[in-house]
Amino acid sequence: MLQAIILVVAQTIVLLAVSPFLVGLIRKVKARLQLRRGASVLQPYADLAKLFRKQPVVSTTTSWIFTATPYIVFASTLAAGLLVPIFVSRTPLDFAGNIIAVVYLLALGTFFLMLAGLDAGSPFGGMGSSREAIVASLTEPAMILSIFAIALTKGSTNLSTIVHKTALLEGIAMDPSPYLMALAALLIVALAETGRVPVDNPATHLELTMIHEAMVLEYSGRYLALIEWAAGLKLAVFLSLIANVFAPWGIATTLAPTAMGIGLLAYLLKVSGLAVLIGILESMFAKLRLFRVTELLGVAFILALLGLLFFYILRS
Amino acid sequence: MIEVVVLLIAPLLAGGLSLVIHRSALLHAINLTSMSLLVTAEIMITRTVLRDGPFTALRQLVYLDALSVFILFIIGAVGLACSFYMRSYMDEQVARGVIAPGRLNMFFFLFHMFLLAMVIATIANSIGVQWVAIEATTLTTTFLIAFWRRRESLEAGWKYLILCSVGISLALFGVVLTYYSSLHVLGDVSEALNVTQLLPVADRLNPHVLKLAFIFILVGYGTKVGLVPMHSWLPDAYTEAPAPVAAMLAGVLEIVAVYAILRMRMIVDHALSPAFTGGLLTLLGFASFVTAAFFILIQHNYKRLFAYSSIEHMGIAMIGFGIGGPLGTFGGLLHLLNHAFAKSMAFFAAGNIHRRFHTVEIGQVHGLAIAQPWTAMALMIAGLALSALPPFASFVSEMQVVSALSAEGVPGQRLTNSSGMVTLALSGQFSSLGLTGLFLLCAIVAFSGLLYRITGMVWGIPPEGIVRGESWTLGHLPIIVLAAALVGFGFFLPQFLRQLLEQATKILLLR
Amino acid sequence: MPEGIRTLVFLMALIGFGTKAGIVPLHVWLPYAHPSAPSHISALMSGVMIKTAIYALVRVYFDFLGGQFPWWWGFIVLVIGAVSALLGVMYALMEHDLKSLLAYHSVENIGIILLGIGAGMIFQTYGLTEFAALGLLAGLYHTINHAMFKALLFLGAGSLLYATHTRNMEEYGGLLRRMPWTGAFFLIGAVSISALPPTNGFVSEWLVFQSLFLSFHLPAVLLKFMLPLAAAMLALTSVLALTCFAKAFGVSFLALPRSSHARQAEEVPITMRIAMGLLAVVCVLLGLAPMVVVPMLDRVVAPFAGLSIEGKMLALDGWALAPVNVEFSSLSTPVLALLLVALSMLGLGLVAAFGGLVKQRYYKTWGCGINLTPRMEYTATGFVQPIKRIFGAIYQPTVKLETELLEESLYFAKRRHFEFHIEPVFQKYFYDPVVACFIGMAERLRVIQRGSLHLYLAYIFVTLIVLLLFAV
Amino acid sequence: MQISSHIGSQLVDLCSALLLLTCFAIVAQRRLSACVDLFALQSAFLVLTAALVAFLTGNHHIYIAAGLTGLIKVIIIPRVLKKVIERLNVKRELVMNVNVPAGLLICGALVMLAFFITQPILPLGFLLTRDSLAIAFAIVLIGFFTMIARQKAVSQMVGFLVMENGLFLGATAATYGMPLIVELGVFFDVLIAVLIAGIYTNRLQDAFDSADTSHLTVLKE
Repeated sequence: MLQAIILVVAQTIVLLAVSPFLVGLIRKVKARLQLRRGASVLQPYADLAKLFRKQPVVSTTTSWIFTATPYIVFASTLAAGLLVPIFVSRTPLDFAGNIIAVVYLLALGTFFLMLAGLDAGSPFGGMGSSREAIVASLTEPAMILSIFAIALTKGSTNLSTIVHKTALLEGIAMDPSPYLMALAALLIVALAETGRVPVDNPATHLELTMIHEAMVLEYSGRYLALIEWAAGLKLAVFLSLIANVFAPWGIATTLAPTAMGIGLLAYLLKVSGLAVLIGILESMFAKLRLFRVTELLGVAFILALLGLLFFYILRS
Repeated sequence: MIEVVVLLIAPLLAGGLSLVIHRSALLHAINLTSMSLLVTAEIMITRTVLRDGPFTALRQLVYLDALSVFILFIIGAVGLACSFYMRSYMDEQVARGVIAPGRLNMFFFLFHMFLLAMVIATIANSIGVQWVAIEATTLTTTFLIAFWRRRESLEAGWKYLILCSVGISLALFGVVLTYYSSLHVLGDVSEALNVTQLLPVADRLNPHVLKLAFIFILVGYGTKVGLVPMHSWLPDAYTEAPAPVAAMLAGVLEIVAVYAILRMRMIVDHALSPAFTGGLLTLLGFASFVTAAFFILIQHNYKRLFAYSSIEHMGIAMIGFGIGGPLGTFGGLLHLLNHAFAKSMAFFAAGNIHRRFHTVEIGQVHGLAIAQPWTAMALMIAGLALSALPPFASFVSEMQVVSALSAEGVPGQRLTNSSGMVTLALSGQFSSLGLTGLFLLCAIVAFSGLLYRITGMVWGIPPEGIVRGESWTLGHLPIIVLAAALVGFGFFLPQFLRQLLEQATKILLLR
Repeated sequence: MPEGIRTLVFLMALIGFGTKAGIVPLHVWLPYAHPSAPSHISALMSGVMIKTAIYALVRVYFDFLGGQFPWWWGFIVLVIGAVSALLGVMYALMEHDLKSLLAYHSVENIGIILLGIGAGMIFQTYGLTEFAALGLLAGLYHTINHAMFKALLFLGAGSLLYATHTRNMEEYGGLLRRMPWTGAFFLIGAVSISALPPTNGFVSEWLVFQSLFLSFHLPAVLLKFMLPLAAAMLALTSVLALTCFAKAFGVSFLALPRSSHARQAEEVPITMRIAMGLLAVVCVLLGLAPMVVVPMLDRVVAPFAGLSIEGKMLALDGWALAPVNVEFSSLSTPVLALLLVALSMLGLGLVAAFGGLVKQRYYKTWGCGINLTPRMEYTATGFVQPIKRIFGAIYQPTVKLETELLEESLYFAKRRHFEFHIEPVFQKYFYDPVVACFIGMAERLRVIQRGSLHLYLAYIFVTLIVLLLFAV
Repeated sequence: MQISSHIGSQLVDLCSALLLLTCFAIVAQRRLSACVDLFALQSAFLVLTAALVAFLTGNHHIYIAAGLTGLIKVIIIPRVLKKVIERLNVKRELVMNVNVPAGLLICGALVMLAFFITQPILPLGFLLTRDSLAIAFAIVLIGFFTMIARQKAVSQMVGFLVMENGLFLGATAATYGMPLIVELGVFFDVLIAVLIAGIYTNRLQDAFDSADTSHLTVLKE
């Protein structure tokens, strides 16, 4: 029991530490591709520290929901993170929930974020929430189906079991096409959910393009810090999901300290690799018009569905 | 046998007296006393019949068994309700000058003669006398219908007279043919038409003649019942007649005509299998039920709405009798009772509405719940009972008819005529399921038509200029008693009524 | 019973009780009936009345028909469930009358219940009784949950109606500050109906998801593919429900009041609050303590499925809920709740550690330089306008905009009237034709009563002749 | 004096044939007063037939019935109808639902139908009056048809009375007269029916100032 608690604490610390680094890395890659030096990778840490100390300004029209949302969003995203195996394949909290629990925990965060957006009463917040509604409603089915397509190969939707089995290469050996389709679907979903370029532009505050930023426009001080950190965490969760479910090489399948060390190292490498990939993707694509995003997410859903179909056809 | 004598003398005496007396209070008193005498006589007869079976009286002229006593019970109950209702209704009509004071006693005289004719028709032993009595009912009621002396009521009265007289004279030909067939078996004896003589010997009568006779009687009395091809006089007559008369017509006269058909059917069923008569009754029953259900959908006059609902419920009862079997027959008989109560309550409510709103258009009547709370309650209960919803007894009877229909299917295996020209096969499992489907569909159509209109009238705000609120008068007593009876019978049938119905069913099923 | 009659019984029961339950093609009465009743009555209607139909359906299918039925029965129930769920929530999104929004959500939740029962029936057909019991149990669990949170929401809507005398969400706004208790309870209801983790809606929807995901045990390939598709539709439904209730709660309770009614709204008397409070507590408990509810439901389901799956459902001595085999997946809401609380404490800790609780300053919201008026807020219609565009094919929206320009200028309008309607598809293309056909038949039948005495005599004459010729 | 039964049945058949003839005449007649006279003639033949049957079979109660018919249908009812015609001063049946030639053709068909239907039950009847039952049924049908074909209230009443005559002939032919009570009841009812019809035509005349029943179509569906 004690060991489980230590592991959970360790995973929390890793996640908290890694997430700002990832955001910084993506910004660095984008800057480099635009032939700029760009801020250092550790800049997000500085921003967070600064924000925590600044005095938050809260608008008069808001209610207690506005001030409570940062904590709820932070907690729910982190909880989703804890359910995903990071450096050890058997996470202690695997009994607490499976892929649907992860998805719905993230949805809890989105729900309160949308409420906070509306609370300030400004049109920006309302617009952000309403757009976030579309993005969330189209990504969720695709996400559940893509992970389920993989879960089928392992006969279980419990993330730890999936990762454990793929790590030990036990599951049904089969050709890679369902994997590829599910991976593509999950990648698109990740881009949409974390508000990266093709769907939403995190860098600007131009009301035409921002979705996630619009909802948090009114936040400042420590609340903004928590929200930013939660956004980073969400990015970390998605990247670790992609990394570990599709490529769990090097993850520790036993609780030996050395295995875990290697697992952690492998995890950091994979996640930062993915972050670089996202940076490159963001520089390649321009932001899609809002009602074109639905087609992109429709593609993601179809890919997940095909993954499922191929799994059944090839297997039987 | 004093009760039988009282049964006949009371209306006769009341009729005679009301010819002479002109003061309305006295007329009402006579009416109430004669009616209560009639009811007490009936109760005593019921007890004797239940105790020691059917009996004849007045030198074979009168024959009383469970079936005829059941019909008498309905006549008594609805008659009493009408007399109470008439108390306030008639005075108000005279007060408003619709009826000249001088003609009030004519109304009562005709009313009593009408009652006498119906009583004779029920207790008569000879079907010839029964025919004469039913013809007498037509003659007495034709003026009751045209009592308001408006052009439409004159037209309605004339149509009622012509159509019913023609119909009933066809029935006379049926009686002649029955007498023709019974002559060869019983010999030229004046009692050859008596039911007591005919039943024991019925299986030896010539089947072919009886077939012809039954068709004539069915078409003849069917006109009085208002079965579909012969129903056209009914909506006009019930709309133009004053409310209590309409209640009596719809509640009781139809049932006496049904009783006459059932009597004849008992004789014919001895000679040939019940399939022949069952098939015919179900055919006409379904025709009436389907047509009336669709007519109810498009009615704009609430009295006409209840008239078509009478045709529909008579159709249901006919289907019940046509299918036969203990369930169907019991259901049919119970349905007659429920319909009598519900329909008379409906017409009382219609009368009250007419007195307050002075219109028969459904469109112009709304906000009844505020204007006349008691009448609104009566109308709603009547509507629910007429669409056979659960708490009411009509649900029980209609459910029995439907389950009989789906369980046993239609007995009329083959309605081939002698030369085999046309066969009308109604048998087979799927036909009964199909018919049940049709039955339920029409029940829904009628239900929606009726309830849509009634809720339209009850809810809403009354048009301005309509007095609001309703004082409780004697006229409301029958409404409450009938409503209580309808709901009460839904839960438990009183002992005497249950026995009565069971014996009547046994008689009808010739067991 | 012969096979033909069994199918007839199945279809008739489905149509009959389906109308009562409000499944999609037969749901048209629900959005009219529930909102017009007083709120506590509509709470009863939504919470309990439509469940009687579910009870009757289960009784007829699993008890009277003995639980053996062809596979396509379960499939039909599943399809109806999925379609009801999706269309229910879609129409709910377009509502700006709070109580008809909730009524449409009843249609959606009935769809989810039927998904569970449909999956149960399919498993029953192929003899996988364990999974059948799980499907049925999921459906019944959601029935209880829906009864609780829908009643809570209707009572909440009732309190709003009590305070502001209107049901139109556009006239609400900022009620959380004036009616904190109602707001809090409504929020709990909204969170549980959107099936967010620690609440009861999530547990039952999770169970329905699991019963749908277990489809790979089924032999038929078509079903193996259709059930996950139904799961995807369920996912879409629940996230749309989340949007709908974000709109409902956000537009009604947050930001500035948009009408004088909303400005003078007062908190409802204590008794109403207690009622809502109780229901809220029950909702949370039902979410946190499935290990209490599952055994009870198992005793209900056991006779139908023929075996008790309680043992298999509760792993780790009751802490985790597992769909028959733990290895497949498991959920433990108490642990999740604890985790959430602990992590938000962590958040507070981080805030205290890094920056200390600096006193916050209050200032008006940024409105591009002009001070914000309630008219600039996002309304319910605005919030769902993008979704209306995306799912336009289903809604076929019609928009009417009349602008009355000022005399002197072409650009400045004196008055603008905006009106948008979505096509009442079922009303227009299914019910109106049926009614018109019946009225048409009646109109044609009307001709036989033309009033002429001779015609009536001819009827009797012809009847007599026909009967004499054909029936003798 | 005894006439052989063969001649008797021929005589009865002759009278029934005459009755049928008068029926056809009524259908063909346009003038109302002529119709009433023809009806009186038909009733006279009816009385003759009844008396003949009573004489041949020795059933004396038929005499009473014949006497009553004579009194009511030959004397009282025609006079009542004549008075009604004068009061309404309507002479001819101008517009007919079914014109005369078509009417006659239909009556012919009705007679054939009557014979076809009563064909199986005739052998049961008494030798003397075997055929007149079919004729009686034919007269009933023709009476019914006249009520449908003619529009004036008076001619409808005549049609109704022709039906009654058919029934009375049927009763005497099939069963040598109904039991007395029934016979009396039938007469009483027919008399009352005609009286009431007369009152009605007067009131209709005042209300609609025409006794043409085709105007009575206010009450619809």
